[in-house]
Amino acid sequence: MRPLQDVKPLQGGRPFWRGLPPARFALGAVLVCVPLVLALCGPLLVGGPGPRAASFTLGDGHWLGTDFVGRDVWRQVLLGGRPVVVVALTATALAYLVALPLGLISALTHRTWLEETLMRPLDVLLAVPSLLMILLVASVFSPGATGLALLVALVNIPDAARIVRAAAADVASRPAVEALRMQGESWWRIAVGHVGRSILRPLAADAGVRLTGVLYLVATAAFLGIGVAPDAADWAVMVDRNRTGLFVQPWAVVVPALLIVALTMGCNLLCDAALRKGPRS
Amino acid sequence: MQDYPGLRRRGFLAAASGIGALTLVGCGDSGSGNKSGGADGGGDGKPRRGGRLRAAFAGGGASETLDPHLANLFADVARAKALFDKLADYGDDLSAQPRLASGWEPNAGLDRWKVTLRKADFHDGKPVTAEDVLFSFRRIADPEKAFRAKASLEPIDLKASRAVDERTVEFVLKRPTAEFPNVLAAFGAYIVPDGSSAADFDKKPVGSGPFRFVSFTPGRSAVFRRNDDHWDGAPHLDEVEFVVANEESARVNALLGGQVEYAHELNPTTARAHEGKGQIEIVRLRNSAMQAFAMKTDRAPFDDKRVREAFFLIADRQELIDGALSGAGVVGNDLFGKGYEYYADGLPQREQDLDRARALLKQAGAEKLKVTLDTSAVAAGFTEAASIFRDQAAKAGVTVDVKMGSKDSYWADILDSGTLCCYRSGAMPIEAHLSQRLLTDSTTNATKWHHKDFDALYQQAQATKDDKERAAVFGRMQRRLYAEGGFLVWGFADWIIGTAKGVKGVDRKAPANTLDWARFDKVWLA
Amino acid sequence: MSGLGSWAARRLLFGGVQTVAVVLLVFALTEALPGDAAVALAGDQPDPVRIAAIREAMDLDRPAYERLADWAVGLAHADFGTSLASGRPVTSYISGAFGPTLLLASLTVALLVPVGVGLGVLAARFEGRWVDRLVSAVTLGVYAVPEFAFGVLLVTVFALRLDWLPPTAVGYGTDLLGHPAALVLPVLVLLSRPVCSLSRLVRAGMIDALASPYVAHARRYGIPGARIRYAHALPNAVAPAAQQLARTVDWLLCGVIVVEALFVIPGLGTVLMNAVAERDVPVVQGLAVVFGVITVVLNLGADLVAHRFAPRAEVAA
Amino acid sequence: MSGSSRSGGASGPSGPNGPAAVAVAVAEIEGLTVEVDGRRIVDGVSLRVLPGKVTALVGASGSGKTTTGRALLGEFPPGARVEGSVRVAEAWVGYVPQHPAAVLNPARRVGALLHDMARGQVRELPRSERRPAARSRVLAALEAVQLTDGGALLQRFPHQLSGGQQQRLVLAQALLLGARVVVADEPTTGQDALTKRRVVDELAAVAARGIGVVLLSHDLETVRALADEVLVMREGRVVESGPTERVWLTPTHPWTRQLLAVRAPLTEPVPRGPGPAAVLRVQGLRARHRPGVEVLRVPELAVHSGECVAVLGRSGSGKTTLARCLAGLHRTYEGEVLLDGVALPRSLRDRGRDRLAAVQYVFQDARASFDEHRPVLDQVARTAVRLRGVAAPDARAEAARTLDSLGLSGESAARVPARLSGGELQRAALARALLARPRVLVCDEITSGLDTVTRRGILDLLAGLLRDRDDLSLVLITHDLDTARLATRIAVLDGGEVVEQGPARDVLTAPAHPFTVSLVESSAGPAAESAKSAESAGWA
Repeated sequence: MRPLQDVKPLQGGRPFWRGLPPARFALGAVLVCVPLVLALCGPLLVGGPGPRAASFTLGDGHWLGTDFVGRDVWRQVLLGGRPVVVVALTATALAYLVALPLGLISALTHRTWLEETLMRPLDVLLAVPSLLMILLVASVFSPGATGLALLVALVNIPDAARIVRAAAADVASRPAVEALRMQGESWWRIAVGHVGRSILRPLAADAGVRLTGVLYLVATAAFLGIGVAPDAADWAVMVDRNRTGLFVQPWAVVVPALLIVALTMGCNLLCDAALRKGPRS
Repeated sequence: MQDYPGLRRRGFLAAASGIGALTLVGCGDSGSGNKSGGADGGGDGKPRRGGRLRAAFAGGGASETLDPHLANLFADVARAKALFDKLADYGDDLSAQPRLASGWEPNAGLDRWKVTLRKADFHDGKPVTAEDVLFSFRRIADPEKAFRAKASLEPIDLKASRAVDERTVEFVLKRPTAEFPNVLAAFGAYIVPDGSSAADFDKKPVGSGPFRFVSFTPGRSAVFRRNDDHWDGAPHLDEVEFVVANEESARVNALLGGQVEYAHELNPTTARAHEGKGQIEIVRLRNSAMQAFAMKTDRAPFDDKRVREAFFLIADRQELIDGALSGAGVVGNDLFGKGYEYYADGLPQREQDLDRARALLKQAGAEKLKVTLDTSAVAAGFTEAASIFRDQAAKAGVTVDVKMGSKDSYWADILDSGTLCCYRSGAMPIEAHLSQRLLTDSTTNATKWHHKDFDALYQQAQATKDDKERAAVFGRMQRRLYAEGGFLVWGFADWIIGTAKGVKGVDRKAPANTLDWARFDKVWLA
Repeated sequence: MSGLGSWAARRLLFGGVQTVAVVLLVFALTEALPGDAAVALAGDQPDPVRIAAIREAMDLDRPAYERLADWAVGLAHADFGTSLASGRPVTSYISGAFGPTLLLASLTVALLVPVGVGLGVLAARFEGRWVDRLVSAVTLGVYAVPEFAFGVLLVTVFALRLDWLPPTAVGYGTDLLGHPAALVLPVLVLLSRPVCSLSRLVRAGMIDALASPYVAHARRYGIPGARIRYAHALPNAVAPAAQQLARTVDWLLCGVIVVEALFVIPGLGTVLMNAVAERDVPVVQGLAVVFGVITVVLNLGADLVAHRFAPRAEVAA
Repeated sequence: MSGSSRSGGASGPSGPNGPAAVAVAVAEIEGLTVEVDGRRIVDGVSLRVLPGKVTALVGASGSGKTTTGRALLGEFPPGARVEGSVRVAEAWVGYVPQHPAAVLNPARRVGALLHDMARGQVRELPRSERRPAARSRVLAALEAVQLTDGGALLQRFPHQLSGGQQQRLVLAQALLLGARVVVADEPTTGQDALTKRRVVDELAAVAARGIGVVLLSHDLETVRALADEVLVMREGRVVESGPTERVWLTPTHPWTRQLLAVRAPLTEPVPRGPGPAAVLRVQGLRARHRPGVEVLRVPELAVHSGECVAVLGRSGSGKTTLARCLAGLHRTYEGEVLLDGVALPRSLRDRGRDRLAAVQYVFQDARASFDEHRPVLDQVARTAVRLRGVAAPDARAEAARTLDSLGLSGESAARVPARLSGGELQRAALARALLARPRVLVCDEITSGLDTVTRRGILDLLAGLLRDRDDLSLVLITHDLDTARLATRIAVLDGGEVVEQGPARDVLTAPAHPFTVSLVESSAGPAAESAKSAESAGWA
């Protein structure tokens, strides 16, 4: 009787999924490209506005039917991507533009008062429900498209800043940052060149999700009469305003909604793929 | 991240109040309720007694009250109408129909009116008396409170008015008012028992209406039971429940799902989706809401009547109806009150004429005109109409800049500022429209229409006892407005109601705000 | 642990300051809104004389700071004041609407946690395989669908076509518990997006945890797979998820306008919308206090959870 | 070990071990070859683990000893191709990692895993008896590793335990498991002499229970003190094996000889009399950590020009805090750090270019101190650019020269840190600091994570620097007496206090303070002979 036995079969370790990220990347790229191309090239393709037809009808040369004020849906789809993409992307970018320095400064400083001065007001903003915030600010200052981007960015800043700070604080506590200080590197080079670069991955993940939120916040704001006209050619506005006709003329809702879904899903997939590529820390 | 459909809920406030009167119309004992109820009931078969009807309205949330004098929204009015009665109410053509008043008689000078009450009881068994009427009117006119109907009662000198006997009131007026019955039918002029207070209405309101109070939760539901002793005959229904659903799709879904039997204020698109499908009934109340653009006639560029006429000619009214109202309405002819008593329907229908519009603008030296059009999400179709009109104006070389305003303060904002705005009005007598909006001292003169001769015409009409003569004066006033007024009335929207298949006796002609609209005592469940 | 105690006390103190700041901000913004309660009440009858009369009746002719001071003094005595629009106490507004909101929120959270965590763990367990890809794709897709669209879809299919569930909760008022069927669809809609974000967070945390040396160690020592996943790996994925959960609960409690409107549930969101539309400052203020306190308490809770599940290593000498 | 093959203690399933022959292996590896990406990390290794015996795998980092040890656990690198056979006695294989904290779940109390393990062993018992039975097994296992007060301990989180407790806890897990084989991966690396001694004792106690211990280590002292059998590995192959004494006394393979030669004496630094004035002087330093806990008190410490001062102490003694105070990385202290008699700002952020350059610091974890995205050469060169204002191309050239002189080729330096070994990175880190032309170089445990050969290389480097650069003073922070021998003066820290200070020879040969005495003794313990030989050759 041998007390020895093979307890574990020998095998080639864990399977290795090397082929997947490119597939995810490709899918994400396709999903992003369709709405993006439509958004950027659409305005170049449309002709003049045709005569209005009755609202929510199909046929009569309108192959996607008409919308809630009798305009051609396809024309609106072509025109409506640019503001969505521009405003939403601008707002997301703006939010990070403010959140990044705030988060980086407070993560890198050793002065508690500075960190508190920067972050505590944001905590106050965070405690105001964004619903109330948008509702009130929007009514007080009736902003235009730029104002809208600013407002949506503003609502997103506290949260984004917290995320940046958390990620940056993690990096900032590593010896690498102390080593850079030891070398007399400038604050900029440490903050941007090293810490900023190291937190790109968590930020990319956050940005993908944030963009989705921003898109619908823009649509909501448009509905409230901020920034974009309530009948503007804008996918998000179209989804919202045409919903009354969902059962009569679904295309006016479905097509822009699908484009938005494709855009946000694609962005998220791309972020995921980007995340995977980097080395695991 | 969220979305705010609730914001759409505030349909326009039902509006009607009048100053002055001329003669009595439809005076007599035959209540219009019986008349219209009978007429509609005919098509629906024999009324069946019993059952509970649930009606969904857009409401006012937790601030709602059952105080009938505070009624502001459609839901408030529908509830008030079930619990209370007015002395008179509007018929389908917006003429005053007697209700608690069995009749009225003016003196020769038209400034002293004797109103006789019919025999009716409040829910607590006490009779409705002249003192109750005077109490109710004095409560409304209380300067401490700012009840909506106060302005409508302005012609009455309440100090001098008195109860002649138990069931006769003598109203002393400040000036001749031929259309005085309109005052009695004014929006919110409900009769409540002498001594009622706000607290009573919150706890257990007592009225003389066709239904008695059972329960009420602000912003949610109100349940009322049949008043078997109602003077106009007991309702067919055992109970009616008013539920609040601010989102239109929720009202439709509740109706489709059998959770309510009556849904008030539906979208034209919804109506199109379900009309004739057999699942639910769609009722379109025609001529319910005037749709207009209001031009301020006292300032450039609209102080030039050629510019105003050019704007009349720019509008493609059918396109506005199709686009902004989804086809649920009829074109307007720049006059208020299509289908109402005294409406000047002999005038030719105005059509789009861009060439002539351009020519007029050129004459006025207003080529390449730029104007700002104020609009807001305050009422359905406003923003849509604004953008459609912007496109139409562009064809005549006019640049319209659409400006979105706050929906909560829109009406106050547009009263004095701006030059051009979207405007809309619920049903009211033409006389009331004139007196509230088009006289020099009108409180809500959004077109800044200040003309002494026009004011004089109005005074003349109110002092004219003869119906025909008075109609002729109103006709003259309307022709003037048609030619050079400040209201570009492009259409009249339908008011759309959905009912379950079994609901019968719903009036199909009464515009919103009139007696037979949202009236449940003549409705039954088949 | 006195350290934790004093930390929590400091946090609560700051929370109080935060709430005061929120209230001041909200007051300032509400005051700055175009129009006031009088204008809102006058509606399409903006007769200036009447508006002035209403303003006087509502005490709106007094300076803003005086009204704020009065309100603050009242609040110190636990008096939230009375509504401008109806004259009823603000507490009746809040208490009336809090029930449905709380019910919806607790039901949603009760389902959200197991479903979100379960999906996240499932995806992490099969990382890179089809289950993972399916879960990831579906959560990503649903996350991108607006709430109202999802709500309309559910109502159409399950209430109107199949007739399984009531389409709205109209007329049920606060007695929602008596009509559980009416809650199914609203809770599903409320769940849709939080489940997606939560499961994605849990998945990410679980993938890291499952690849960690301590999980390898537990596996090495023969702990069953399910036990490793839920008892050993999951606690490490909880900290980031707790923050997200706190924000979700915050959102659920501070007004879910779309769902409330779509399904006719009279919760705090509806009260807030109405109060802002009516410029009913005391009600808006009262809600701001409630929301502020909820946010502060939730964030504190989330931080406590994070503290518990992600204890920092002591600083090395 | 022939008769009873039962493992001692209450735990451990009694395997059906018949009366076995003298050398019945509890684990056996035959012809193991592991290939990753076409590279053979382990090449034809065979190994027998006998009960109650300690088998050591020695070799430099990357020699394949860890992969071999892991194979006993049934674990292989991802994507590895494996040939050969691994046989292990039934029951699980225990594992003691280098950092016990890594295998302790930070989010669970320490009892969680122990209870889960015990619960699996008491499944046959009636339901009501399972809980107490499992608990008594857990407590017995804790007892066996001298963790008393087990009940309270189980309620703690891993971060609330000391390093020693963590290590014993991991051993307790292996005992509870009933392991017949325990793989210990570098259990003493980076530990001070007293701790090392404790670990050695614990592992010896484990072996005494009849458990086969596989020791993976480059710590020769520990191997010598513990191992019965040694396998010397290099580049995946076993180059020499045999009983420990035999391999030590008569090594046959040249690599083994080289490995053992590291034990040879260090070069004695040219003793220079301390310069006239202290470059760096610490006065009345009292350092705190955040909650106001004082962790370090240094009334007086001077570093003279050209001198090497070692700060010796166990982990937790406050020596790293002292180093960080000097470097400006730790700000919360009272008292002063004077450079040339002028107080240095507490934070390095407030130190100007010159002062920053004057005091440089080399981190313990070289890998963590580099930016993972940029090539090492670029990072090193920045010091010259920022602190000495050298133009970028010149700085790069200078950095390349310095790196080369420290033994890092240009090819390696052009890579990102992930592709460099620990030793290479430590050289690069030294180069980075040296490029500032510092007057004082503070080296914080810079050799503790390195294998013997590499460590030797680094220490030689430091000795060379001291020789070549007159104006350079070194402050060596270390737990290791060997490293401290490099110094001219030694300060001994214990519990945040300087317990002894003086010339290196005095401290090492005639320690005055009891703590220093125990430190020196325990160091002499496991490798007494080598210490003696070092003394006779180098210090006499």
